[in-house]
Amino acid sequence: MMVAETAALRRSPLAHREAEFAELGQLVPRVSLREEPFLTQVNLRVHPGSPALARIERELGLTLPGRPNTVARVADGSSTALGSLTALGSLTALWLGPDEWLIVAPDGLAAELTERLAAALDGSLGSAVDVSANRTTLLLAGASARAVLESGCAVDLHPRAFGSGDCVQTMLARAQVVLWQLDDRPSYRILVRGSFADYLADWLSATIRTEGKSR
Amino acid sequence: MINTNRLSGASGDRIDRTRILRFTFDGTEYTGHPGDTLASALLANGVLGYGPSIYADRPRGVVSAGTEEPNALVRLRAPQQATMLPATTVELVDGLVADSLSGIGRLDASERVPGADTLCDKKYVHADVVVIGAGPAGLAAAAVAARSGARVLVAEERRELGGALLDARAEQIDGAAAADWIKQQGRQLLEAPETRVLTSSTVVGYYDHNYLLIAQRNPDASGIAQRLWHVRAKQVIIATGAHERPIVFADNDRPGIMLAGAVRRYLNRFAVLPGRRAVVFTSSDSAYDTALDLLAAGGEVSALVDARPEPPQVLVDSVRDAGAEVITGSAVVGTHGAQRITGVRVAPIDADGAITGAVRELDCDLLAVGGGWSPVVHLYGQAGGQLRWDDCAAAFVPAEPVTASRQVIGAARGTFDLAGCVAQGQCAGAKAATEAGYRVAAPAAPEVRGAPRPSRPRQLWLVPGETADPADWTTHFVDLQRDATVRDVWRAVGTGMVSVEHVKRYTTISTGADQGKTSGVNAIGVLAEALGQASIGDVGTTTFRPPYTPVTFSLLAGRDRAELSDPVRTTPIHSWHVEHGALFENVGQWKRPWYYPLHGEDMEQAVLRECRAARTGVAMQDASTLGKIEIVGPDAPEFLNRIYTNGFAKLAVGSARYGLQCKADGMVFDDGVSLRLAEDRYLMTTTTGNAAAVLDWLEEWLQTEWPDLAVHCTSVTEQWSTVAVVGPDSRDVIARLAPDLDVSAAAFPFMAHRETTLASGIPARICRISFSGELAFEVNVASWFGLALWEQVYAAGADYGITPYGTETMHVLRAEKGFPIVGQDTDGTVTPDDLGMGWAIAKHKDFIGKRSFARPDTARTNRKQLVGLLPLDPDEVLPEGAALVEPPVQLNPPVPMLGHVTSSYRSAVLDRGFALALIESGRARIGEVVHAPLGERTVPARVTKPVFYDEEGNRRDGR
Amino acid sequence: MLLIECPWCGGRDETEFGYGGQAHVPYPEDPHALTDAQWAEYVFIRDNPRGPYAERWVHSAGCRRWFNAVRDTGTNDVKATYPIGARKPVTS
Amino acid sequence: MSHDPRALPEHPEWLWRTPEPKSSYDIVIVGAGGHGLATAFYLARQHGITNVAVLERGWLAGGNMARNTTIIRSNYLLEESAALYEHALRLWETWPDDLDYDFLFSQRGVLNLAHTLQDVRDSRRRVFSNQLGGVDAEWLTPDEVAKICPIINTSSDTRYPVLGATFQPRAGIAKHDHVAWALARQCDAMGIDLIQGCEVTGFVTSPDGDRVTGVHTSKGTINAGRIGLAAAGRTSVLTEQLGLRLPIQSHPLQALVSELLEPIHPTVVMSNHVHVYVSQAHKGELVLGAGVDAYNSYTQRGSIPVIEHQMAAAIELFPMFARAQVLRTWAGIVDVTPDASPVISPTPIENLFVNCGWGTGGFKATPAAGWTFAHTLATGAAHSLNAPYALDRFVTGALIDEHGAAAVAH
Repeated sequence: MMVAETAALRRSPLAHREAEFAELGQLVPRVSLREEPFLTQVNLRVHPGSPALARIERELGLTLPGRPNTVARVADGSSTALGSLTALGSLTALWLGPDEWLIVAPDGLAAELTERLAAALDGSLGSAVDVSANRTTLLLAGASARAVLESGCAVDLHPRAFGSGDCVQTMLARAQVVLWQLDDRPSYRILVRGSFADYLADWLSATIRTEGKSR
Repeated sequence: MINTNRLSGASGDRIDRTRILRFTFDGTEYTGHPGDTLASALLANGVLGYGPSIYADRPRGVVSAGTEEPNALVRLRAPQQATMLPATTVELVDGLVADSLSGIGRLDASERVPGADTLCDKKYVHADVVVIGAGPAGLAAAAVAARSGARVLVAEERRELGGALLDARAEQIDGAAAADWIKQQGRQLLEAPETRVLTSSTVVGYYDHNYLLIAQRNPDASGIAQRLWHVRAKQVIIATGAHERPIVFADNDRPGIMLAGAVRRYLNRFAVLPGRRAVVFTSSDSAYDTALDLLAAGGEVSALVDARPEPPQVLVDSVRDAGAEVITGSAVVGTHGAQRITGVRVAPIDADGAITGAVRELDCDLLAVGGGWSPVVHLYGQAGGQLRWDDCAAAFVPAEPVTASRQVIGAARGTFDLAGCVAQGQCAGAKAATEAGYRVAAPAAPEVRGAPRPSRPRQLWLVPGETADPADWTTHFVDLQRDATVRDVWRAVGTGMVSVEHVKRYTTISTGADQGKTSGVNAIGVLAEALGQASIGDVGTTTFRPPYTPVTFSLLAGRDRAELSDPVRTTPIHSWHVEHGALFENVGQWKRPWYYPLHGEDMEQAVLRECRAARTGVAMQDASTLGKIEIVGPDAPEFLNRIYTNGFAKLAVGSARYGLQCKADGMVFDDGVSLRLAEDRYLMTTTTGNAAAVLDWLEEWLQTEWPDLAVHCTSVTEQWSTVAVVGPDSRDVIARLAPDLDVSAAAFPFMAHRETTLASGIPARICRISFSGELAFEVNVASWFGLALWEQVYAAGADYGITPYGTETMHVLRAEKGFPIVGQDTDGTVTPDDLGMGWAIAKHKDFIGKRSFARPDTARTNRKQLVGLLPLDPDEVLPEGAALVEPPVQLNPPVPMLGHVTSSYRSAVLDRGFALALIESGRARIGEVVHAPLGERTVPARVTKPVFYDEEGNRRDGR
Repeated sequence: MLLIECPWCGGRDETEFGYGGQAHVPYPEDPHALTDAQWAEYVFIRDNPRGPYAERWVHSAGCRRWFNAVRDTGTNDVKATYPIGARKPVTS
Repeated sequence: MSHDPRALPEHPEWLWRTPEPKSSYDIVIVGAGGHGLATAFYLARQHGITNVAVLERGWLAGGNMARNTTIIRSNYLLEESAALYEHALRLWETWPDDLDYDFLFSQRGVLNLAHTLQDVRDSRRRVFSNQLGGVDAEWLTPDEVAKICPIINTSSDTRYPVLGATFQPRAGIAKHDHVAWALARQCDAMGIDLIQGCEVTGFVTSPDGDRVTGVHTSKGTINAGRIGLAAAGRTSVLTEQLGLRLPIQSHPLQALVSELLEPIHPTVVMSNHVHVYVSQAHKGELVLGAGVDAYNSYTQRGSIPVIEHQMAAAIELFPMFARAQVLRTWAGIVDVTPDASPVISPTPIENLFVNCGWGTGGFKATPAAGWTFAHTLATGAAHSLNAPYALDRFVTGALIDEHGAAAVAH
């Protein structure tokens, strides 16, 4: 657990744009954009079908999604072996590859989660790497959110093709992202590497402004 | 201002007379109405002349009413600027200002930044069915497909749905007037929840695997000039209609000579009477409607001239009954007039097209010409579709109109009757939706009235001149925009050319802004005659290429402009660098601090100061951009052994090692330090520019060659922020920063790394790595602590005068020690041995590239090798890139070269210039003098070992 | 714009992929046992047919997995995609 | 405006015959592109060999000769490259007279822009090397760049500012089609048969397969003393039938033109970093080249994102181009070797010679390619200019790695 004064020393990649995002929300009510900083993210590699995977699933209290580009989620308050973690909020596994997942959890759980995943791996082929600071997360939500994404993302985001509980690794404008739809509002989480965050915020901001001027 | 040629109250037209729009053309003010194009509004004002032709300087007027227009080109000045557009496609708006052009556009060189009014954006969408063109066939197809619930996208080039039906007067479908039927279909589309209709939107490109590019001229957002839609379609229906062809005859370019279909469109859609007294000249049925509509609108028709000896009697009768003469088996063989046509010469022609009788003169101010219809097969052709000549339709038609995922329907397929178009559309819509997974049946074909099936046209391309030799036919224009004539075609054939591609290039036919939409088939027809070919089908066509109509550079660029033109990557410490006056260097997409000039310093002064601080006190650099890859698994040691030229398997946990990577050809690809974090865990660092390439390289080998290796790689470049703390005082600074850490040389040796918690509570991994030869540490923290860490180091070093430095100082410091930079001191042709790093080539293991070292050229001992250079004059700093030659220097080219300077600087600590160079047999030349010819003068320099400072390595442990 | 079927993620635009040239060219068992000419063949020479071509792609912007495809270089039709290690499928 | 200077010059009255092939020739060249024609020209002109046929599957010079961006320059980095391309440029300078044809050769200079510090090092290295190699070359500051081409945005606030440029004044452009026709006319006049619509379908070989003696074609079998392949991207498809694998891969390379524009761009500008190559042709259209598409393909179709990136970069460099319009895009098939340098070489098969692997450099090299390939075909051995360009360099490792050395395209 992070001590409070250390946590205060952290600065998220888009912290300096908070006011700008808020202003954008005033300007274009059909869509909102904000940063969700410091989410715990652990990159998990484990062979599907292996005993280690079963151990990890027990530990996490969820079945890692086997269907490509989907997520599996432990709801708030569910009881799992990771009780102390999930008590703090939801925990989600995103499919990134046939033997790769991204475990996303609330702020502050990276060390414990990584440790427990490593323990569950127990020397089997696999890895658990803390990548919480590697990417930051943007939350884009609202009636026009999909229209904004369609200005720079070639993946089919139509509800028939992509919905709540789906995730995808792709390009948004000229940045690689993990795009993850949370609900049917729709709300999307956009996970982007820290060094690209300002670029993507610039692009989103310009696109949202255009969306605001659409008839 | 009165629209002298505007018809009053004609029914079914598409203009809104209740509003008046003012516009200016060539300096004169006119008015028009919403619904007008610039061309229709000008015609309504009696203006049909535009700029004179490009080379022959002949007066020219509007020919068509669409994208195929060859003559009526304008430059738009307001409200938006545009370089060159056909007036026939410019929708009239209030305040529009345009000037006529002569086939050549003009850019404004004073625009030093891209005009704000040129900003465009893009949309990426997917569709089950895309219907291109909303004429009768396309509308019918779209309506059926939309009913299925499939995602349907309709793209219509014009402002309104309806296509050629809007040009009509009498046609009825299922008992409804054409306009009502269009409304009906349009409503069905609007009501289908998953159907999107884009108007004023041209499909400009049809790419592999049903990928379409649509240029939308009226995007629904202000501030955006145009929008480029990228559409991936499961099914595509091409319903792009047909372009009418002119006929080639003497003086066929005078203003007032228009396509018959265009005349009809101006009459019925725009309520404009293009001329008071017309002659209609045709080789097919459709122009009869033009004659009838002209008469109905109160115009006079001197005669309808049909090249066919026996046209359908019902048509002939209809025109005669309406009061106009019909002259059959004849052709227009010449015209009169200057700024506007005043009359035509008509003569009978035989089956071969030869003039067989006396010439008749007819007065007119309008000549409506219908030479048959060419299916718009451009998109079909772009997609790789082949064409065949259909002798009955007298047209090139798709050879394979229906494939598993694409259908061509309606006039684009050579189906020229309305009933056929609608029925074909309905079937195609049903088929496409069903194939896409949305089953729907085609409804019963509707009843169509007033549009009989056309009879067979005559294939007439060229009406001979009244003089015998085609080489003299210099006013028989084949391509109006390019001023290319029958003479030009004959001349091309006379040189021996037989290929249509050669003739096109020789004559420049079809290379204008209209890309030969009206001239292409005629050119082939004329060429067939010139070559004496029986059928135009034997000549073949030229290739269709995107875009179908011109698109601006800015539409293709979209938002990738200015600061968004390429992502700018920054580190978490970037804001500090900006605030402290750093100048930046682009390294890949990264912005890295280059140097930090203080009040009035130039670059050299700043860099000397920064270097001095690192060598004598302490300095700090943001090294966060280095690529970082975590490599985990029991086989990680073996994996690194295969990737690096030197050994990593035996590296102790807690230690770090520098390594080189080669490609299979044995040339150095990247270098960096890898840390062993645990038995089965390494952290590899890469050069800033190569981070992605190295990860790709590792994954390629792991996944494609060595799937049996139990190793996983994870990119953690942005997980970590890294601050390098360099200089003899760095130990003291680190001690203040990380009081829990024993920083003594004994406890924390060179090339070791330690986990610790900083005084501030931030967890950190500190490494003793040096790229300068000085005592140095690299402090790594989670990147969200990066800025805090930087500020803490800066504070901890304040008492020591800690100095931030940039990439330039880093380069100087490492060069003083002879450490190469991959990409600067190497260029893809350099082996580890060339760098003097033979020590890094493991003897007892294989690694990628090792086999290549044994090839004769790679094993040569006289290869270019990295050495040092000291100019004999210590004040001299050689230019990087300078070529090096052996004395005595002779300067008669070609001068044999020994190599070149790869890095060169002024050194603060050496107080002189020095350089690194790649020189043939360099190591054997140590002690010799080589010369750098620099144009006017030649600089001698002594070859040295590539290490200039602290060769013994005494400084790396500090004071 | 090619539509390439990643065996894992499904069809995506070609811009998400990296190209890896000819497939089924294994790293030599023992490079040092090869002649220079044989080594050169491995390092520098790949088939270049006009027609069906078994080639490697990597889904760079997606799941980062390498896979193989059979694509007709004369038409760009992608006949099949299949995981690394799988046998080249028979395509018509 | 009675006669516009932009109008193209009149062509000669006669260009070339359309003969049927004879049953046998001393030398058969496969591919009537610029290189095939130039080879035939020099076989006749330099070596007195006129019993030559040039076979073309489509129409003469309809491959890459018709699809390139017509840039001519010789400011290559490596000595072997500069020697070959400079030889070409010197021949280009004589060709308008030599071929007696005005093919609009315009030595308007070429700027190669540098956008990063490493670009600057590489560029200056090339200039120093060129100067010693006898190639005209200068290094220009951004201000000097702006003087030569005022429409370039040389301000420092662009994404990748122009940090300087190399300039080769003798470089320029020519009208590609007319060059081919000029060569064809000369070849035809010297008795060489140019045979269009004649696709080579296979080879006639000696029983042991070590020697070629002719070609099978869509117009019948043609015997040949020697055979020279100059078929660019299709060369390896041909040699595959002989079991000869070549180190080339065929990729789409795209280019495009704008509508005609009043003269605005006085020189040739190339930027490797942002992938823009642009000149303004005689008629007035802007001609732009893009980068090579990544995958192998013979479709002569490229990928739209390549064009989109190129347009974005073009606007960054030339702001007023935002309003220019793309009229036509197309792709050629370029054959690329591992070291991005060509192969002009005998092969292990007796009497079979190859000229291929020109990548993006083929047009500008046309005279030298023809000159050296003719020498090689006539004598059976390479000239000193093309000796380094042998097939066996991939075995010895003696690559001519323009690619690695400077990544200069076009």
